[in-house]
Amino acid sequence: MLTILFDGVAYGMLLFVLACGLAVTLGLMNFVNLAHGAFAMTGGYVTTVLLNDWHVPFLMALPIAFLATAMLGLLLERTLYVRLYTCGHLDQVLFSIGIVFMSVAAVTYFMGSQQQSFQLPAFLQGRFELELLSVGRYRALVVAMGVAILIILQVILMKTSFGSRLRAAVDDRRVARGLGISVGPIFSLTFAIGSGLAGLGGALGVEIVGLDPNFPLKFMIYFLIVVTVGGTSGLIGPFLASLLLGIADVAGKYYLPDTGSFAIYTLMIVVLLMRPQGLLSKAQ
Amino acid sequence: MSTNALETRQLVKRFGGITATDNVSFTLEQGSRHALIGPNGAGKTTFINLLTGVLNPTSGCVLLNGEDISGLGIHGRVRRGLVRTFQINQLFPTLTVLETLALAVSERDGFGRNPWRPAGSRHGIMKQASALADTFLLTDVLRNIASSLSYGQQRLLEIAVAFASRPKVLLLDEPAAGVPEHDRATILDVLASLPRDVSVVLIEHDMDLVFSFADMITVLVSGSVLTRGSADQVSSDPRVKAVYLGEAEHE
Amino acid sequence: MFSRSSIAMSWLSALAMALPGVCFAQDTLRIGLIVPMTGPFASTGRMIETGVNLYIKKHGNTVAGRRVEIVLKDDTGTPDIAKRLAQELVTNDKVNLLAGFGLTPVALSVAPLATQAKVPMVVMMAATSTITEASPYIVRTSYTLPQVTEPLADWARKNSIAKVVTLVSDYGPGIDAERAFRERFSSKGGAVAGALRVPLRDPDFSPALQRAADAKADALFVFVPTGAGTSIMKQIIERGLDKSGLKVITAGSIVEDEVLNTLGDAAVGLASTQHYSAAHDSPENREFVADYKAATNGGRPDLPAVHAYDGMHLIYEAVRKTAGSVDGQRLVDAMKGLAWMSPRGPVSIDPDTRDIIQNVYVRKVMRRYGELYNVELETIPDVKDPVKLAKKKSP
Amino acid sequence: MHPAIQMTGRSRNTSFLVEQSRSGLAELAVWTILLLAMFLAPGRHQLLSEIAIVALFVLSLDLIMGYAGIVSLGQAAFFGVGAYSAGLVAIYVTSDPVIGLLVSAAAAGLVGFATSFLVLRGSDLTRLMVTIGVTSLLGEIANKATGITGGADGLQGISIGPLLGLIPFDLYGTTAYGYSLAILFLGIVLARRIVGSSFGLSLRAIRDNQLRASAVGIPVNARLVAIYTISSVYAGVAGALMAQTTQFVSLDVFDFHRSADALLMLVIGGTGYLYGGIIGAGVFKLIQSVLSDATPQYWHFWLGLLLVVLVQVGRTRVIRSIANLLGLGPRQISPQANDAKMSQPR
Amino acid sequence: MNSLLSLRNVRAGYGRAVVLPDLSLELKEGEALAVLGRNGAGKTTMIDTIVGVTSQFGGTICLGKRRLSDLGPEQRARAGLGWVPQERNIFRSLTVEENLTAIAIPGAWNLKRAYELFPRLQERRLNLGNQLSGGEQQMLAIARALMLNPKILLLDEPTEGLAPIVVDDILKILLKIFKSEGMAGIIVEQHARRILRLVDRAIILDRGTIVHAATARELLEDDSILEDHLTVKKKVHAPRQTL
Repeated sequence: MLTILFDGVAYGMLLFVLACGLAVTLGLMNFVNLAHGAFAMTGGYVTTVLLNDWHVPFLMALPIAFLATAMLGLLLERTLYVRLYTCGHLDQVLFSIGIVFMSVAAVTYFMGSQQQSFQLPAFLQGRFELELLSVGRYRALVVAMGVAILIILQVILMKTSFGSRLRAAVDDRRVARGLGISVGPIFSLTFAIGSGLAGLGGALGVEIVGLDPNFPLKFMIYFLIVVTVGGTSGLIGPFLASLLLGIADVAGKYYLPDTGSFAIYTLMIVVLLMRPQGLLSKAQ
Repeated sequence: MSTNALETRQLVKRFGGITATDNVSFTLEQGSRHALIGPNGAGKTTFINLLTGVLNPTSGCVLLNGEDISGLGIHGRVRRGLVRTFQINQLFPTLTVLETLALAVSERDGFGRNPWRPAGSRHGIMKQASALADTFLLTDVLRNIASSLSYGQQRLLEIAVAFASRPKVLLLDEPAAGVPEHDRATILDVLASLPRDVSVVLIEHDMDLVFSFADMITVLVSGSVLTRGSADQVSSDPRVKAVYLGEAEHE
Repeated sequence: MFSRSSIAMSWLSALAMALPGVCFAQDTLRIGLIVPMTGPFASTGRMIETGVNLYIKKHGNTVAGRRVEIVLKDDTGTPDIAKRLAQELVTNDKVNLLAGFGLTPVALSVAPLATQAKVPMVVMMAATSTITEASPYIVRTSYTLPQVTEPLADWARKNSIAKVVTLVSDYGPGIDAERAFRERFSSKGGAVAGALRVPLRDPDFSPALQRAADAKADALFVFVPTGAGTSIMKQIIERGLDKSGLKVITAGSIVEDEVLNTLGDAAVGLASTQHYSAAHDSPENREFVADYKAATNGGRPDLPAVHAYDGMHLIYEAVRKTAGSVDGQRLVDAMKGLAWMSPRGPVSIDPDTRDIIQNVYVRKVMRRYGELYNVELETIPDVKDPVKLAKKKSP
Repeated sequence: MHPAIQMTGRSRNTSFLVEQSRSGLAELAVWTILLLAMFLAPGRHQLLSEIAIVALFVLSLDLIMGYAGIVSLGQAAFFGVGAYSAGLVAIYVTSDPVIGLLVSAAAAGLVGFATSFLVLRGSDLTRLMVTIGVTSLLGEIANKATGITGGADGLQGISIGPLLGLIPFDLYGTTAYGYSLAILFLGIVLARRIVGSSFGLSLRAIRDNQLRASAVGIPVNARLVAIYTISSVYAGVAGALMAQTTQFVSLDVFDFHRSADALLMLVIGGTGYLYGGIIGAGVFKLIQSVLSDATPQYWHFWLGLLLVVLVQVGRTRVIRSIANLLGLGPRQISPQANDAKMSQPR
Repeated sequence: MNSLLSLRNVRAGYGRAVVLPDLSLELKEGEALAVLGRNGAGKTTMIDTIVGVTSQFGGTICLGKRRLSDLGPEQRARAGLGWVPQERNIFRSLTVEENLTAIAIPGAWNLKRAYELFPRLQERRLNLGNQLSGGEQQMLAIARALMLNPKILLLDEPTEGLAPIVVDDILKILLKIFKSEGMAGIIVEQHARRILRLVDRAIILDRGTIVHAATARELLEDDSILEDHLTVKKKVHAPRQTL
């Protein structure tokens, strides 16, 4: 029982780490970046290559995956994305789907289309057996990272001047610029962080959900569900949504194996019918 | 005694802990010209939204010609003759002036459900739409889409659309705001020539307009009615001066 | 049905006559290869392509005086697209045979066309038992799930496994595998304590695995499609199910050669049954593996590759037998009963069912030359698809 | 705010109401091309038939997105219902294609009506996700109902009788193309009538400004339910055509990529003038076909590159110049209205 | 006094549309200028062009020696422009205090002085921007612009849509800023009379062109100029009643 709950939490946290970057770009910057999964995939492949070919320790590979993906995000933002902030959402959809297609094919070309995986270090394998609860070590790491990321992001967003400038730029880009806020660099950095987080999520996800070139397409809907159900007003909403979806999905499949796969979609529809703007929505 | 054109009884609206409309009982006599004034944040917008059905009241009811319309949706109220204009133009950016007016007329006459007859094929509708355009000096731009009109023309169209619905009670939300002088005269003329069987509620900050147009004024402050009376009564009321009009002279 | 196809054929011949000059040189053998080259099953498609090319490279691109031409099409794993591509291959490209077919629905959607156009269709991967029944022009060089699953059930009983939980992906082959295992295992006196199905696109197996753990069975029988094997194996290890005394047994799918190495030592000892292992010890296979590695920069061949390789062999041999005739019926007839030594061992085409008859091996994961391999321990010779065997007996 | 409004430019100021049929010549050209293809490209009837079916499917999306402002990534739901209905009718009731089509239309319409209430509220993102959710649930139901749908293996044994009892479906797809094209033509004719009617006008009003629409007395929800249902009928018919011309239905009909492709094609072809579907489907499918023949492994890369370039160069500009070339000058091909609606209320 | 801001042959508009065909203007240090004109005359465009959020097609804008026209809006703001946009555009998801601190540039104006000027804002310092009334938003917009410690304050219709009593408050504060503090500024206003007492000079725009320039006193003394260019009536046009 508690184990199922924990697995749900861990799955939810993985969803959160994967989707929180999208919560930033879509939720805050209002950019429909369907290519979010492509950044996650990049992180996953970077980690795989680092571990399998370069024999970099896992815990070292994670920050590298974050940085590498963030750099890639920064590069693409400066060259391509930056021109689309003012375009309509449909253009953004078209563009980012294009990026997804390209990334899928490019990864297939360079890495092949088979599943990727790597060996975790020994201390992350196996489980802690507690009284009522059996905790996978790796999943415990994922949960810890999810919570840590939430706290760090929340502090950056709400307590730093970077955060308030970002929110100002999000509220009104034109006026923010007219009042001396350098929106361009702020958005670039934010986009890079969002991409980096996706990459980190991708790296963490290899072990649990696998990795192949189709990753961005396969998980696109999951990311969107998290952000939509959570609401686009910040990060707490997506965090709660991830938890809820993770638990519902795992518990649904455990207790109702025949109909469990309905859980995630049913839950999403019900939440969105009751709260069309998501769990936590900005007061209008 | 005839029934009031519009009436609210103990209308209350709360958002969470905030009471935006606090027990407002408001009456609009048949054919009267009634101004609703008050400082920003006094709850005028909420009140209008309650009248028109955009919001549902927490308690209380709205009566149109003595009939409780609280349960009706926005469009239902419009069909019964409760029509409004918006403070910020609410137009159909890609529809032409003619289309916009024809749409309003055809909806009023109940043809909007018809998925078969081409929209422009009813002669009567087109005639009424053109006539309305004439009245509001929009004939020259009949075939231009709304978003291409000048601000003043958009404002005129905004009011023309309300007229197309043939209102019994017309709610005018700052009709002259931001309108250039030339068009402003047109709007005021049209308002002045409204038939007397149309009752009007006017929301306005321009006190000159308020005092010259309205025969009755209600002052709304913090969601509730501060006072109600004729222009002279209200303008000399010290409470109104304190919270709203201030001491300064006006142009 | 009859009238429809005959009328259709009259249309066809009328059109064929109306299109002068579209006929292709007599001396080619055109094969339309329909496989998923993109999408979730792309790796299957690519492996089939490699297998086919490998065969042609090895055995020359002419057979019985005909030059072999491959027309490769990406079906994206979508049946209606596959159907359209097949139709275009038959009508425009005038292919003599269709081959490939990674997924059951894709194969089934094209089957009526094979019948209608009398074009042989060599199925190189799709593994649902019923496929060969969908058209008399279908010949299969892959396998069926029951074919490799029933021997596993036998083996499990023999190795004193009494209580099993099954865990399969919720799609045709998965359900086939589940049913085959359950029926065989129960008939031998074993008990199936739970039958779990996970959605095909499921990213997380933990709820199912938790249920499996809760059931306290002796063994967990697993079948998931290519690709999902790694992640389920990792989760099994992560849960410590392998150490808790729950044996994991599988009809191959989670110890695929393609990914086996990445599973690490935790996979050592894992028992499975299947008809091919890259470690199969025969001269044919050693050569095949070496060629494959050379062609793919060190890759290890897996099922689709060997199926495709054999499929090409089947086509070559059939054309030889018909002395270069590419008439569909004659080709299919020629294929029936063909037997040869494949890299997987001796195989033949069952003349009744057009399914492949092959050895099934019981293997265990072991470390060889520093890498993990499925090492074959037992051989169950000449296994036919048991589903069709049963059908034949029962009526 | 007024400068922003003023700069939107002069209206094209045509196509109003009575004069709606002005595009006659351009339309004639489109249909001539489609008909000529029947004779000039005898080897491509399969592909053409697929394009016609997909065009009808995209048209169904255009009806709600281009005319009523409802974005959806779940049109595949109705496509799927239509496809399975057609398949089941063919197996259990009659092999007559037209009857199958009618039944499928009705079935899809029913499902559309029932689910329309889910898309009345919320932002575009919400609608996208709810429609995805509905489709996934239907797909999951089809997966579980193995007895009826054949589950993951697909519905087998569909055989379709000759069209109108006269013309059998042939291997070359000629009948299929003729049939699909005829239905597409019918669909466009009907759709034109609908969008040109008072009802259609009220839909455009709702798309432009829901608040104002209700303030002129339009029952917004009822109208949206109506057009959503109509659109689902279109999607259902497209699904049925697919099932009948390929004589096979599998779970794939509910797949997300169908809805997503339709959205891509509509955006490429341009919304709100009915022909965006045909142009988008034609362009997309032809490019896809050429690319995937040229490089079956990596065609996604080139398709993606095309999309990226298209957007970077300026989609509107490209579409507009193509449309002008064809003389099809759509009323408001620039998707401003839709994009404005796409941005969420924040 | 030295020229503080100068516009020379500025040609600007939105997108490709030209709203200001050829505008030249000088503002001296400490000078307050009113920009009058009918709706659509190009007043807001002029402010937006100085701030840098329009398309400028030609001409130069200089602040002191610095060529603003080469800079992006954010650099111009830091160079010394304090913008109070027409719609006020308070950052909704920032608190009042964050609205002020997010953009602050150190200098004479700081949080303390802003709160002294607008005590109301201090009371509401933890409220989010979207919880303010119209008047409070206007105060915040002005205070926010001051936090940039600008050399010039650019106000776009600061009294539009406010209740009369709030208008009075705002005007009093502006008077303080311009007359007591000696801040230079440009105020766009439709209601000429309200504003002329605050400023030194006024220009009247029509179709993007300056049609009249005069001192505030001249305009106040001679009604006919305003009448001619603005048709501002001393008394609001009384509608012809048809009853």
